[in-house]
Amino acid sequence: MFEAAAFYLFAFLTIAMFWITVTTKHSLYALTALAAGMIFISAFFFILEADFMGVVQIIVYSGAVMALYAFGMMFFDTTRELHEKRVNSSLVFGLSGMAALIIVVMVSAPIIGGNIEAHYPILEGVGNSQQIGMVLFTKYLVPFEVAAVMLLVAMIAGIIMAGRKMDESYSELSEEEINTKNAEGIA
Amino acid sequence: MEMYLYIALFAPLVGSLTAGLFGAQKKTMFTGLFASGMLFASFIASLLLLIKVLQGNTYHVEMMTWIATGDLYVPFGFVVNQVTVTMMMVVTTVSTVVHVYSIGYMDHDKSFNRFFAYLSAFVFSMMVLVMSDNLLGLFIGWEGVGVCSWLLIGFWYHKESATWAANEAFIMNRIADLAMLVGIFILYWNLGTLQYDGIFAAVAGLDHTITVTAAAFLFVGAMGKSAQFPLHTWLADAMEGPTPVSALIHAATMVTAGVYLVVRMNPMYDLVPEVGIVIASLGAFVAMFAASMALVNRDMKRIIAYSTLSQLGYMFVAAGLGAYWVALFHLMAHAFFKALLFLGAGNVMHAMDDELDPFKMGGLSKTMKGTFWMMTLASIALAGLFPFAGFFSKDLILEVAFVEHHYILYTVLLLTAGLTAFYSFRLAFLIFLGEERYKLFGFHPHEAYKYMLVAMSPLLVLAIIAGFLFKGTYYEMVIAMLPAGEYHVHNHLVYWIMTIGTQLFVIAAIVYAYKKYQDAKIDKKVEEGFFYQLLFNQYYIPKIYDEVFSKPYAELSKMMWKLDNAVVDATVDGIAGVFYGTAKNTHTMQDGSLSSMLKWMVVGLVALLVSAAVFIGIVTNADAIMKLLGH
Amino acid sequence: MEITLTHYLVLSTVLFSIGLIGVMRRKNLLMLFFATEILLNSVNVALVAISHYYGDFTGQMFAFFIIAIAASEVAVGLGLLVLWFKRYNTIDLDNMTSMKG
Amino acid sequence: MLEAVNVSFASLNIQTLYPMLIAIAGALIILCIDLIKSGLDKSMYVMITLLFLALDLGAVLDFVGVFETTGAVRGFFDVMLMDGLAILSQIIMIAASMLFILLALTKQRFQEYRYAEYFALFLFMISGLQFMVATDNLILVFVGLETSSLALYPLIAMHGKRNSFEAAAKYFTMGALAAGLFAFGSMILYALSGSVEIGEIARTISTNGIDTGSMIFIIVATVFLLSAFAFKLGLVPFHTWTPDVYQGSTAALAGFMSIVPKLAAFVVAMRLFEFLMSTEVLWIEIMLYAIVVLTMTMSNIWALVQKDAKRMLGYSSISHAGFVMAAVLIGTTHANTALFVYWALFAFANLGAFAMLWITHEKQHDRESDDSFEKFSGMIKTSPFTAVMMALFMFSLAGIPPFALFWGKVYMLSAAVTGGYIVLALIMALNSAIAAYYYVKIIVYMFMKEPVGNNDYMVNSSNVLRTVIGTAAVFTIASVLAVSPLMEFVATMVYNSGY
Amino acid sequence: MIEHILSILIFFPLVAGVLGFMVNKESMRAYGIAVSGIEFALSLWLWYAFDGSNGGFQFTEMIALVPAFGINYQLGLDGISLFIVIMSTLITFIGIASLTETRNVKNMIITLLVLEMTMIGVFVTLDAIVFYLFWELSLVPMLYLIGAWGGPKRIYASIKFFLYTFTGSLVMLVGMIFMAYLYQQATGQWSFSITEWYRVVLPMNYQLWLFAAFFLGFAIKVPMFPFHTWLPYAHGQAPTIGSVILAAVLLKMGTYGFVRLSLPLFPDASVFFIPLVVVLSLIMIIYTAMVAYAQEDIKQVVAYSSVSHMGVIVLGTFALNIEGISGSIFLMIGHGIVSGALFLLVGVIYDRRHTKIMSEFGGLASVMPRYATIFGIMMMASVGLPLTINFVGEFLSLLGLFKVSSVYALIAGSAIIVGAIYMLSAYKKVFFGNVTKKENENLPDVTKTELMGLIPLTIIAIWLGVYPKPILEPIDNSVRENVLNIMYQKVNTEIGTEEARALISDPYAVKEKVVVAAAPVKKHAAATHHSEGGH
Repeated sequence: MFEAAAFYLFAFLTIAMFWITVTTKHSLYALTALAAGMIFISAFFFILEADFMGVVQIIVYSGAVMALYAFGMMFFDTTRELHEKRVNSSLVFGLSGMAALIIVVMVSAPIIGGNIEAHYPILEGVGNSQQIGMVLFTKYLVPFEVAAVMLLVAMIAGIIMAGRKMDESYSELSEEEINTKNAEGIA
Repeated sequence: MEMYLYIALFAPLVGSLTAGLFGAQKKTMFTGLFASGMLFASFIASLLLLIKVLQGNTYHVEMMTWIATGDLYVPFGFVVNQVTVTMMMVVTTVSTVVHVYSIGYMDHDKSFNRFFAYLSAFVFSMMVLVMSDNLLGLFIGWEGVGVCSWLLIGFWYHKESATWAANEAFIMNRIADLAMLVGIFILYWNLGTLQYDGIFAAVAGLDHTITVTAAAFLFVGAMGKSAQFPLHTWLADAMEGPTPVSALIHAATMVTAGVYLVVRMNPMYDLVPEVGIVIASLGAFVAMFAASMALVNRDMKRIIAYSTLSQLGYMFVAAGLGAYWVALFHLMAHAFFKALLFLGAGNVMHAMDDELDPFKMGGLSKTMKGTFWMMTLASIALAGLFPFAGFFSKDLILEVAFVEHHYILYTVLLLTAGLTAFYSFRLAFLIFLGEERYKLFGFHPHEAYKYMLVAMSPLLVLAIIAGFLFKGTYYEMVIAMLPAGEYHVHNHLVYWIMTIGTQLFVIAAIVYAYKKYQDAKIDKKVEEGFFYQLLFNQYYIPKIYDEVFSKPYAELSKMMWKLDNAVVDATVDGIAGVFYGTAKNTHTMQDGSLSSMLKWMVVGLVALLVSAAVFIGIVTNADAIMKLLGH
Repeated sequence: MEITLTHYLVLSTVLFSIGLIGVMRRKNLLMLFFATEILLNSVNVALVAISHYYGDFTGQMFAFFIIAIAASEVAVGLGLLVLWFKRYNTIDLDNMTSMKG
Repeated sequence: MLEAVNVSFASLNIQTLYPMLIAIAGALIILCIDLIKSGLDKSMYVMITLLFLALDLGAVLDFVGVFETTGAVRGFFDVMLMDGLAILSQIIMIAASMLFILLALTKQRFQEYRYAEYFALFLFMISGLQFMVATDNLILVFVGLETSSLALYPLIAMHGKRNSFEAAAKYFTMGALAAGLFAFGSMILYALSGSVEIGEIARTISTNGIDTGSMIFIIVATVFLLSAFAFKLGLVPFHTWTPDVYQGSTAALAGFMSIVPKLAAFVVAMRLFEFLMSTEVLWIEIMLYAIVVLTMTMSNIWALVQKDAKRMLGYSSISHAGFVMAAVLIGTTHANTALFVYWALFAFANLGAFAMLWITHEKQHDRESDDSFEKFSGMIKTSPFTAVMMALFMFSLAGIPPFALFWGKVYMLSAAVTGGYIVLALIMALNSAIAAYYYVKIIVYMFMKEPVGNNDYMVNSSNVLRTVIGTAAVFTIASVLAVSPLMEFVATMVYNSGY
Repeated sequence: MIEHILSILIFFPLVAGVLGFMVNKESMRAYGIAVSGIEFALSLWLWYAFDGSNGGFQFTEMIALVPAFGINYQLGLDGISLFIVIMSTLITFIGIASLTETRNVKNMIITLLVLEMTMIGVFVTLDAIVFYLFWELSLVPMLYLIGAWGGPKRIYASIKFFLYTFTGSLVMLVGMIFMAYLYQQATGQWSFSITEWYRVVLPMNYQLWLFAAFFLGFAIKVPMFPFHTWLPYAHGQAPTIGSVILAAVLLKMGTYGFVRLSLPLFPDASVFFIPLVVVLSLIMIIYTAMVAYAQEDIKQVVAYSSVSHMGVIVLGTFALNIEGISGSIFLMIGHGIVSGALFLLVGVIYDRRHTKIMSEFGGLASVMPRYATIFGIMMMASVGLPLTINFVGEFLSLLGLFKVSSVYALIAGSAIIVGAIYMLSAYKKVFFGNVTKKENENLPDVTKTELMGLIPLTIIAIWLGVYPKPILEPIDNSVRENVLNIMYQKVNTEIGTEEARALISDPYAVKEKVVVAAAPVKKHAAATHHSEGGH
């Protein structure tokens, strides 16, 4: 009973938050709403006894991601009112609505939960994080490492593109101009 | 003896090629002499062969294979037998004369050499046509003479009318040739050979209807060459060519090829009398028809051309009625006097600077005695007065018609005989008698070169004597090949009445012509008359052809061309255009804006979802739907 | 009343569609990235729910990696934005239409 | 209390990781070098990259022997899967990459080649793609996919021109959406089968059998996965990024993108649809059919009206992708073989074509598009050899015999015919007729028009570039000799991995 | 050497062409003449080495190209292809020898040599894929020829030519692959070898579809109505040499394809489709002849006339008897010689006046008598005058067709009428009448260079018209061996249809009948003896 109540409550909240995120004209609202939505989602994780995920969710999103976005917004100075040309939003809502409707109808079809054996069963009385660690560092070791590489890639990408070196592009300078520049650089 | 055969055949070719080598150069007397010499050689060879044949032997050689595929086998084979040798004699004689004559006639023409090249080439083709031992070989000659006549009619190619006439002649002949080809096909697929011997051997066993079709198609071919109605218009126009050409090709030899074909194929035509009747009736009709047009025409050469036409009609009557030897005999006789007539006309044209209207002449008998006599005698022969050649050959045809109890044909031919006499003497009188009207037009006539007259003289002699001198021997010779038949009216009284009656009738016609035209006064009233106009315009047939065939064909072609661009090609371009148009209209969906790109992705997603929903709907309610559809 | 897996799936679907709306509707690149975050999160919910109902860890793993991916996407995305912004001083999509057709 | 797991090291089959590890190591080394001494010349980095790619390739080739003896090798708790497809695709990808990275050695200097990171990212991307193909675990596929993509976006952007930024941004955003779709699709599959390993999923489904419910789930999953891969492969209507991104990035990179990442995507698509088709849900076949036809035809049609050669080649590569997608639809061994054969041949032809664009690339500040057709007009007069080369590759792409792609086309058509898709075969044939038009269009410009202005065509050429083009040309012409062994090799690999 | 003669024939021009890049511009023309001359000599040697009494394939070569997929580099030559090959080399030789083009001659000659390779390749290969390979490859040099040296609308024309033919042949390619698939079903392994395919007896429905697929490819190439519209453009825009080769050789690929592939592979379908094919051809003959009559451009007249004649060739082929097929193949050669010559002739005045509009000329007969003569001879050959090359072919084709249906033959025969109409009127417009235009008054007559091309063709046109035997015999044997016999064997299996059985008779039975009916032959031998005595 409590579970149901919680589910509906948080479902409502999340939907509301995300709705605000995608509709509001005010970018700060959007940001805040998104952050809130993330947190509410972590609530689902706790309900679903995935404590570790819940924590990660809060830390990564409400922490890192939001911080990044906040920085971004200040950098881009989009804190004030957004001026976006609205193009036939009826189409937009229509499409998404239809998609939602169809998928909802479909996924609410009964699936045979029968003889689906859990490959990595959740054991009673063992800490969620502990078990996660166990699976993560055996079965999902490789993806984990790849994810590490991916983060590295992302970092490099971020650094390069934000770096000052990109301010001018050799691709747009004729060879002569480049030579002169280099000369200046030395001088 | 083959040597003589080859000489007779190839001497003209040699002459032609030699002359051709000088074709582009300016006149050299050598070519004329050489070509004539070659022709003379050919003539001698033919003569020797004739003698051999008279001794009763015939020759057949196969020079080499021409076409051999499947079970078709066509050699270059040549035969000399009673019929072919007769034809060879006619051809070589006349052409020799014409060659010599042309040396003088074409004297002033800058394309002298070219002329002899063509002329000898024609003779060669004619010899091939005559001597070949198979139908396809005959077809070679057949087409060959066609081309040569095209070249010669259009010899003065800067004259629009000449080139036009040349093309007309060629195309009309082509139409007939198609029929002839079909006839050849029929014979081949049913008899498996095109050799005369083979055909004659097997044709008797052939299904009658097939024989009839074959015979009919071949005759259509003959109609083309011999300018029978309705393919006759080209002959009159062909007079645009130099006069020697008209004499040789369009009087003596080529146009008689049709008759020759029928005679040559006589074993087949014997089997199909119904076709024979058609041929005969058409012949009689043409005889009358052509003669009628000759009555009023004002063009010297055309008049003679029409008379040729009507004489060809006579020949076809004989051939159609199975009197092949008579046909061939008339062919020979006609060749002589008609050629003579043309050459005479040639002299006159020379004298009058190519003036053709006899009403602008008159009284030429004083200045051109020789020509006057020759043409008069030729006309007498044509009219068929005793003892000239015409009498023996033409009256014989009348008798044939009579004996075969085709009295209608007989009457037609009789009347035609009268007309013939009338128009030929009308011409003669207009030219040579009466006061000298040409003075008004400032002509200074002069007699042709002596040697031209000398050259003509053999023809004159033949025109006179050929009848009573040769008839017997000729008959003896050809019955070896052609069905014999004496065609004598056994009732002597009737015979004499007929003969004398005919003669009197002809003379009457001549006298009438003299009365009417010695002073060449033109009767306006008659000329406005419908019949006169009708005849004068050749029954409006050329006009009709022009309106019904030529013009529409040109129009249709133009239309087709438009169609080709506007429909056929347009469709192709249209298909291409559809693709290109689609591109032009849809490539803007790539408007470069990211959000519309994202929209497209979502659209794709939703489209997939919708189709999925529909599919699932169908699958889950399959039986319900089936019920709905009533299964 | 029992909360079943289906509830969660439906919820995730709804969130996903909201994300779609955002993706199509936003012209401001930053806001667009928000929308993509929503997409990924909606999936996470479902994954964790499934893993809960099947008693299987794979789902949580998947969610975990998705979070990682989302994070790194943000980094790269912002990098691109900075680059673009420094050059052209805007992050509005409508200035991004030099290539078309 | 959770008991400790102990795994014998041997059972891990660590060698399944070697190829990717080599690539990653190479990337890290490059980064270290850059840390130690910055501002080194690009040629050094290119060579290092080449070196590691070579090692990588060696490591992969090592598996060929293993595969032929023991069959597919799994490693790391069955996450890694080194079967025929993985090996083949890695060989092709790495070989192509080796040729493409050489294109960095241009005469002119470009922004991206100032960065050592460029080459590091390149290697990271390769490793990501390798992970993508060398597993049937959707999670690893996803991670690998993202690694490669996230490396690719900066590579595009680093060219440092408006168009390249725009291209990167567009590609990135749409990629994010595609990632969402992929995640959702795999989530549905997971919900259906409780597993994220394609093999497992297939097994579970086949044991449970297919009722309406599971069919619906399969279909939903297919919708999302299909969309995701359609994006990656640039199938209509998910193709919209392709032309822009190709036009925006350098010719070298565009050529690379048209070959390597797509092949990885194809392999995954093959793995997925192999079993999705095996569920015999008619809808999936219909949809694939529709998408294949739509992609081939529409992209060809749009290519007709392009004015920029690179953009045109972008559309053309879309249609080639559609052409090859047909193999996935047909799904026979013959077809899957044809896919690899075609792609291998296509790799060389396309490499040549883009390399030609790259070698003639000038840095105009004024002109809107880098490779407009006018640029090539009258080329036969000004630099005949270049023109002939270009024509060669164009004809090869158009499938004129005996050049490379013709054999691929024949083999693909035969796959369609033997698979019973005669109509599809006809559509494919007619499409290559349409395609001929726009390839010939360039020929027309080069051979039949008069030169305009003074274009210095070889402006970007260096010995290395010429060598690369020469290699491509030789292979394109002599492909007929290579076709037969290629076919046999691929056929055995594909057949033995059960596709 | 002799066993690789065909490969040499194919690749010699290619190699020479590639080397040509290194030849200096000025001496390029000489180089081209030399190379094509050697090539022509080689092909003549081929004839010398060819055993005319053997109808089968000779000089066969076989190299496995793609063994995994049954594609072989398989060459072979029989009477059907031999003379087409010789004609191709001759035409190329003459074309280059009498080349008057001045722009960028080097590239042109290289292109021509490459084109020559593709042409020969098409005619000597016995593997479907390799056949297709050369078939497609031949488009490329032609595209360049038209597009680079053509008239004002050259690009449109060249692209149209390329795409149109390309599309058709792609459908054919699918057909080929399907055929190979059927072979694979039957025998368990892939093969594109045509000689292997000859062994396959197909059920009717497959035959119909495959015939249709192949037909599209060939019909567009021929080009048959209604697929002919690319041709006038191509001819109208192409440079002289391009038109010559296009008309003389490239069009023959289509009809050759019918003989080599369509008939033996799908005999029943061929019989089934006779009405369609014949009707199309009849339309093609008469319709295009009329369109030709309406033209104002002399070159277009020749172009349409060549379409019209191709119609006769197709008809002969589909007569499905020795007379017809041999005739049509002979007509291919004749048409090659004659139309080639006609295009050369048109080129002559085009070079002088840079216009092809007939109203611009008139009275040329007096200005350029030699030219007029040669043109006249060629025109007469083109309207099928006996003792010229075309008559033999046309006569045999029509004769064969008459066996199938007298009505068809009658209509088809009208070709000789309509042909005469447009040809004579065109000749009249250009050569007869008075010289009206001042520019024409002193046009130079044909030069030595031009005569180099025209004289040989004229001689051949007459020689083969008078004495076709040396060519007709080998063709005959090969038609029996490689076409009719195969068809006969196939239609007399249980699959064969009744109509087919009725129409296709045993070619060797026919041969027997020849021996019986050929009593004259002995006499003929004797007679020739005599005649030699006579000379």
